[in-house]
Amino acid sequence: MVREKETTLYIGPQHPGITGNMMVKVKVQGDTVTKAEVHVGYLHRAFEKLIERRNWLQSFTILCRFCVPEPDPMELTYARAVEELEGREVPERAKYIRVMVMELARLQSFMLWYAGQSGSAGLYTLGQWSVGDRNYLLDLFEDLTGGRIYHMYIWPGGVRRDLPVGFKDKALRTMDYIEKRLDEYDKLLFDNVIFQKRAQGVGIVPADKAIEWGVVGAPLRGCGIKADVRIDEPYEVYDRLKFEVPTAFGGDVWARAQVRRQEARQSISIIRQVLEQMPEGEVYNKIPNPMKWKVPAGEAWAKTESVRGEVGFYVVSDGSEFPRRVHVKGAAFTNGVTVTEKILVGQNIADISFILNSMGVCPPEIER
Amino acid sequence: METKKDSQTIAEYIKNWSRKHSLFVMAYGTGCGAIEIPATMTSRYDAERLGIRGAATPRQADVLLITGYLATKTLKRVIRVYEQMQDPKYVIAFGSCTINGGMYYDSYNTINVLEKYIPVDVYINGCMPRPEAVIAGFKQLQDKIARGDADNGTRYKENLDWYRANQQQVIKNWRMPDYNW
Amino acid sequence: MEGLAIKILGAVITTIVAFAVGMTYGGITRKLTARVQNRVGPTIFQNFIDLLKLQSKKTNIYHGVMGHFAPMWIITAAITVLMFIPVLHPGTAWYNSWFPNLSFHGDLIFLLYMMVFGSLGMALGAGQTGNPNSAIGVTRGLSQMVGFEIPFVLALVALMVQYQTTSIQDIMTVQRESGVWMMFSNPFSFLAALFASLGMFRYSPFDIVGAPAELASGPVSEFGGKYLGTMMSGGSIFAFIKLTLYVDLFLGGAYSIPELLIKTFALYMIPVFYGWVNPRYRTEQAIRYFWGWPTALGVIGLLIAIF
Amino acid sequence: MNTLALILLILFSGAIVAFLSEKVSKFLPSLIAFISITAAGILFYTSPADVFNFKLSMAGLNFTLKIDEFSRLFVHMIIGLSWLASMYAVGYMQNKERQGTFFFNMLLSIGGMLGIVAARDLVSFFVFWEIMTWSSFLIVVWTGADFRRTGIWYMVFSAMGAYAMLMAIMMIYSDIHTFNIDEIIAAIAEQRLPHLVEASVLLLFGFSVKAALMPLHVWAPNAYTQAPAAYTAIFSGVLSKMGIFGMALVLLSMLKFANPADFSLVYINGFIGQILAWLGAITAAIATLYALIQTDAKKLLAYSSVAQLGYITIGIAIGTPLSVMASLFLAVLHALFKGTLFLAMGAVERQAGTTDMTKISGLIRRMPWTFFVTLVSIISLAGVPPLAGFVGKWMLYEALITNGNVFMVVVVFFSSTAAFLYSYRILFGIFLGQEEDDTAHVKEAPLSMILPMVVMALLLIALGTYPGLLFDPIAQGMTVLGFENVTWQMTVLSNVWGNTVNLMYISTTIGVAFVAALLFLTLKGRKGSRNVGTKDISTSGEIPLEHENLTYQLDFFKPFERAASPLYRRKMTKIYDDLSNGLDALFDFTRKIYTGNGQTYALYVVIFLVALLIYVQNTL
Amino acid sequence: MLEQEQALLSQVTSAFPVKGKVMRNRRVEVWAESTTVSSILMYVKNQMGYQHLNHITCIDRIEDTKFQLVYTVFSHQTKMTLFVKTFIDRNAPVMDNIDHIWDQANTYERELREMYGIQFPGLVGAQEFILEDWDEMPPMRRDFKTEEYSEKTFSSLPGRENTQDVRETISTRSGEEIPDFAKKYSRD
Repeated sequence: MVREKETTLYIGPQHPGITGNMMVKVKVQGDTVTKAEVHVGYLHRAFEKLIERRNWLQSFTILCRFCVPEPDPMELTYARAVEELEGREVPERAKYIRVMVMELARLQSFMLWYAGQSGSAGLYTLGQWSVGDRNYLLDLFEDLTGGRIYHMYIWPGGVRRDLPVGFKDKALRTMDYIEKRLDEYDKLLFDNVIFQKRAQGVGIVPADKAIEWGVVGAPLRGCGIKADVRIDEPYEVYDRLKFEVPTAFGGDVWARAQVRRQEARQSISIIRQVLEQMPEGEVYNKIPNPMKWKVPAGEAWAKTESVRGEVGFYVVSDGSEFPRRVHVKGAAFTNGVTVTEKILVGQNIADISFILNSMGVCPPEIER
Repeated sequence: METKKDSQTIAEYIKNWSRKHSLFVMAYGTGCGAIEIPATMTSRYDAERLGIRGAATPRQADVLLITGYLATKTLKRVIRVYEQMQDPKYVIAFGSCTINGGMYYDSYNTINVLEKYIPVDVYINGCMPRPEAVIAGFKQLQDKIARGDADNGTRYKENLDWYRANQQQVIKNWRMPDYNW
Repeated sequence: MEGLAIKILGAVITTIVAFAVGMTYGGITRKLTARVQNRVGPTIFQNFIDLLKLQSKKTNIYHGVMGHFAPMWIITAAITVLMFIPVLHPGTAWYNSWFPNLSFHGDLIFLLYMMVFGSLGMALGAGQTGNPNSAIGVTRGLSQMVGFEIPFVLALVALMVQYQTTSIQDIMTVQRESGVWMMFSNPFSFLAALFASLGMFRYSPFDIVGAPAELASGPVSEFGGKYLGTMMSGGSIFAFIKLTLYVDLFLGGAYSIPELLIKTFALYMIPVFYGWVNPRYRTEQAIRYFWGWPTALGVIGLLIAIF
Repeated sequence: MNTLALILLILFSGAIVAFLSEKVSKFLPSLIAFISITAAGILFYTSPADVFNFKLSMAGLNFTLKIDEFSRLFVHMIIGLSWLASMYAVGYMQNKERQGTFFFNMLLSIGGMLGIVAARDLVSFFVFWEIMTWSSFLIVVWTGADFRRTGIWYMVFSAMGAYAMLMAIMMIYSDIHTFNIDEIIAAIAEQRLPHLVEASVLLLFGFSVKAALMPLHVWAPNAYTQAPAAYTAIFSGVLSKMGIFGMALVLLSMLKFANPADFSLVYINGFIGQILAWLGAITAAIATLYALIQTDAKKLLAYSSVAQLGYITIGIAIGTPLSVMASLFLAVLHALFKGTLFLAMGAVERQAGTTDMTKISGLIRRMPWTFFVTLVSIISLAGVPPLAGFVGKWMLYEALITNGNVFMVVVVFFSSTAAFLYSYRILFGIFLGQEEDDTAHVKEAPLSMILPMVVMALLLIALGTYPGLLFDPIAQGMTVLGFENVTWQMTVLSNVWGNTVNLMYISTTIGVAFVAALLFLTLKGRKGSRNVGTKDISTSGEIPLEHENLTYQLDFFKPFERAASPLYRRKMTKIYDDLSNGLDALFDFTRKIYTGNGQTYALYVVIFLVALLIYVQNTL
Repeated sequence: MLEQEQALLSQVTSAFPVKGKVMRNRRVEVWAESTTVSSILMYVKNQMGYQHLNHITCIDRIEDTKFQLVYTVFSHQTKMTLFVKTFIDRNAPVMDNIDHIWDQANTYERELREMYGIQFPGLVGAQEFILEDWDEMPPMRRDFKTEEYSEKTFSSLPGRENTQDVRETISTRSGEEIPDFAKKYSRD
């Protein structure tokens, strides 16, 4: 084979600029990318195969590991699919708690995003701040579920246990703190001229192609398209809450950053509303002995909104103790592979990591 | 503060002391445990106060973190990265899955026992280990370095054939550049 | 013969002082950065520990003769430049006994060129390793150098024209005799040079050479162990050199070591402060930055110096 | 027989013999060229200095040839570089076709150059100038490749220059009826030359073409690239210096002797000098910018030659003792390092097949000597101490700063900093980077090619510490130009402000520090040393595929190019293309007038008559 | 109640010989022959605004020796999801390639090719998507025994028996007693 003229650069798997364990192989001419290939599979653990060997409840240990930065939407989506198959009701209070957990998960993921987006541009101070502050959110999770990262808290039929004593106050205090900090982050990041220069006009997802390309989540909303599972197909109690779905125009890194910036604030507002409106009552519609629990045969498609976009579970049951097939469609599957390959072409080497971070690429979700 | 062992000369002691207090960590998130690395490095846990900081390429790094399960595809890269690191080099393995497969014991794509492919200095168990546990693991590694026990690079070189055999059992298409050890 | 021995001793002491100060400044920066980032941070002597560790690595990766020479070129350039810079004011007691070195025998133009010597060696070494990231990093560094040298040279030419000399010692003497630092007598040139120094120190937003998220670690990607350690030492000496040069040229020089430390530290903190709150430029943006306001200031300064 | 005539005769007859001997053996022309240049050199250096005097009266014209101290400097360059290049050519031209023509022209142009520097009257000057031009033109088109871009540009510009010179010579002759340069100078001093300024400008125009000054440089890059490397060394190294020689003659010998009382002339002298200097500075900057976007090493060096000639022009044009000294020093150095570089690139071309930097990489282990000489000459070119290039750069800067040309300093500094970019480009592009299998067959060039390069590289190293070796002949030469008592020291540089740089201390410090570091780093931990190839690099853990390229080669300085994009927008060649298109259109229009139709001509005649009638009536 | 869904269903069934049903609000499924799937998808994408391909998945119906393929498309206008389902033969699985309709279908199809061995004629892209150097049966097929493969390839350390309580292993190894309160949680 004739040797290529363009230089091949391997961004990942071992690279400070890559989001997780994946590889973007780029061919560069000068400092311009002429071709980008996303290679995945470094984190393939055969989860969909393993779930076929676990029973319905054991699957939760695996589910949350689908996406490491934000595991809760996976649990919720699966739980909702199973509930749909079984027709199991969820108590009101559990619905509120689920929404709260979802928004907390979103919020902590936004904090990670702040770190990634600014760190890939060389602003490490913000990354240190936001990841440090994220620990306060993880503390809330720890109080609530016992785990920092993986919670396995949302089960079919509700949530595993009620809020601990004093959780509400602590959560509200944390929200106040985080909101204050978000203002500081904005000063550091969004008011910075250099960041604006770096982010504007870079990594553009064309608005007319976005839907066809399968773009979801913040990148889609950054093109001015108002699409969010929480309003398209309201689940749990999202239809009773007041919140905005922010959009921005331009489809570039800057637009996506603007969307996320406002979404983080919306999450705080939702958490506050949920904590205020939460009714008393049961949190768990108990399932039978999990080792013998059978779910009626059928197929169900459930989806929820994560930070990266919609997460969909296609769950098939054949009426036995084990799921027949659980297929996960994470947001990153399209955002992170085909869309990224397309928008990276023509970009600068300096912006590769920057764009990957703004697309919210999460490799474990892609290869499962 | 550890006392100087008799077997160490002064020079050895100083070297080990400096190695102990300056650990450059390879920036390679091989598995899900990598999500706690940022937390470990940042404000609440602040690993830099122990002299731990990131390094971008294997030539500069001292510590390779195997943050959880290793898919066979990643194992190949890990071996390459490990072999490119300079002695003395240390490996810290995270999570139950590196010890004996953990929850992935029956997966067709993840290895079960990391020790068979590259030598491991310290295991940190848990799924996933909290930052406190990670720092405790680093502390253990530091103690080991101060004692002069952490010399797995040499062990790897001496038993290269055994490791190679194990590695090639898993990585079917062995297309690695040859190194002159 | 005795004079020579003293001279050699003085040279060695100068080198050690420069090295220690440079390394400690690096350590203090790390500590301060950590504090800004809500962290405790390492000790201020962490850089010494890192260096010791790097030097005690057991294996060395030898990439070829240029890769082997690169760290030596850096350290050679650092020591040579150091020898030709007056660390303290000529005429002071400390200076006469320990720091005269060779500063009578070189001038500004020589220093400008000599400072490139190390970078050239680094570039060649990085090139021989064959890592594409290294080569890209080098091209970025060289491009950026063309960027910041313009305001820097404008400032230096203004200085030379204003004082009718190219010798650093004479410039220092003139500043002492007139009692006005260059910084105040020609503030525009000083500002131009100060902006240029941002590029020279390669803190954010001008850390485009070794930008981790983009190029792994750029030119030093393939260097570890003793090579990296030697480069680190050279870099520390260079940091001291640049600071001392700025102090000599614009801040009237220093009469004693404490004064030198205060002045250099104050100067050093400018790029560091700037770096904490700014993300990184793209290469062409960085070059354009230097060709914008800093160059305009430099031209104004030069015009002031002429008329 | 006269020694000078004998030298010229050896060269010219050697040319003819070389041309004829190709029929005997392909190897013979190169040998004959080498032998005749050697003979000329031996003759030159064994004869006493005062014998180089030659007068010939023919057809009413007096041809005067004389080698004075100033010419001698250039003769050193010509003979030295030609000798080394012809030694190199023996190996380099091996197995090439049409060697006879090549060596014929090569010897002819060398003879022509010797004639130019020795000429003391304008006619012989012009004759030798044309010999040099035409022989070099024939070598430029010798390969036959890309004639339109290379040959025509060169021919057109040379012809323009020649006509300008001819016109100037006629102007002078019509004023004072002599061609002898000494007489002309005397006439200028007596203010007997009314057309002095016009003639000078025309002469400078002619010389600027050879010196590839800014708007007239477009022929140079292609011509330098197209000529075979053995000749390009001479072409760029000394042939282009003939332009500098001429400029020095005009600016420093002729215009300088203008009567100081004549204020306007003095003023114009300074004005012309400033214009030339600025042209030189702009040439240096623009050519450097173009050099760093080239992908072909020879073309890169060609642009770099244009830039270096810009520096040399500045020095001559400024006209202070230090600047002239800097300029002449740089001229000799440029012959040395650019000669070495072109020879090295020729070696690479011969061994690896191409000098296209996007095609080859990692030759350092395969051609270590070539790398060494390239490195030394590149460091010299970049002006980094302790090599000789620094000396020239330093003197130029100091001359400009002390002279008050401060903005020119900045322009020059910009171009010489940007020169680091292409310096690195050429070292990296050819010798560093990945060692690929497709260059595995490359071997080091034969000894006859290495030797000349190494000799020149060693000279560059020596001159870095002992520039006085060269200052001596330069100072003597400058005496001829009217700079009395030029002071110089063996190892110390000094400017008019009294600032000095002691090169001895610099070299010693660098040497001591380098050796100490070398010992420290080489001895320390050498046991654990692992030699690795260029494939064993950190590629993020991935294993590159066979066909993937890991060397950064294309658009090397793209970010810089983008930052400096306004400077790249306009190309001189395009302006000339537009000009020639415009001329085409004009000629088209003219042709329309001459339609060939009888009736139209009749109409013209009528119009002319009417116009004439009106004119005559008005005047009467 | 569910008029929109019924309208969608009738529109698809009238255009193509398919049968289908409304699953619940916003969910409509149609069952089609494998050969008509690509034309249905083309139709719903271009004519009906179902521009967003959510995913393509495969279910191994080993008992019927069939693969069930599910194409999920979503409309941003009506916010409804349409499932196009089909069966293909498990022994010779071939399916139409639809990456000319949606570019991103390419990745789904490459994954299915790798995981189930389904062939998509005309599909470009590297053979390996997620796995590397895989020479066994496509792993997501139900008759691929992942545990056996794992044991064969990556042998575990001794002491790992699957349902055994970890604490016992630890206690026997290290000689520690299991405290009383912990004993009652033991499985046997």
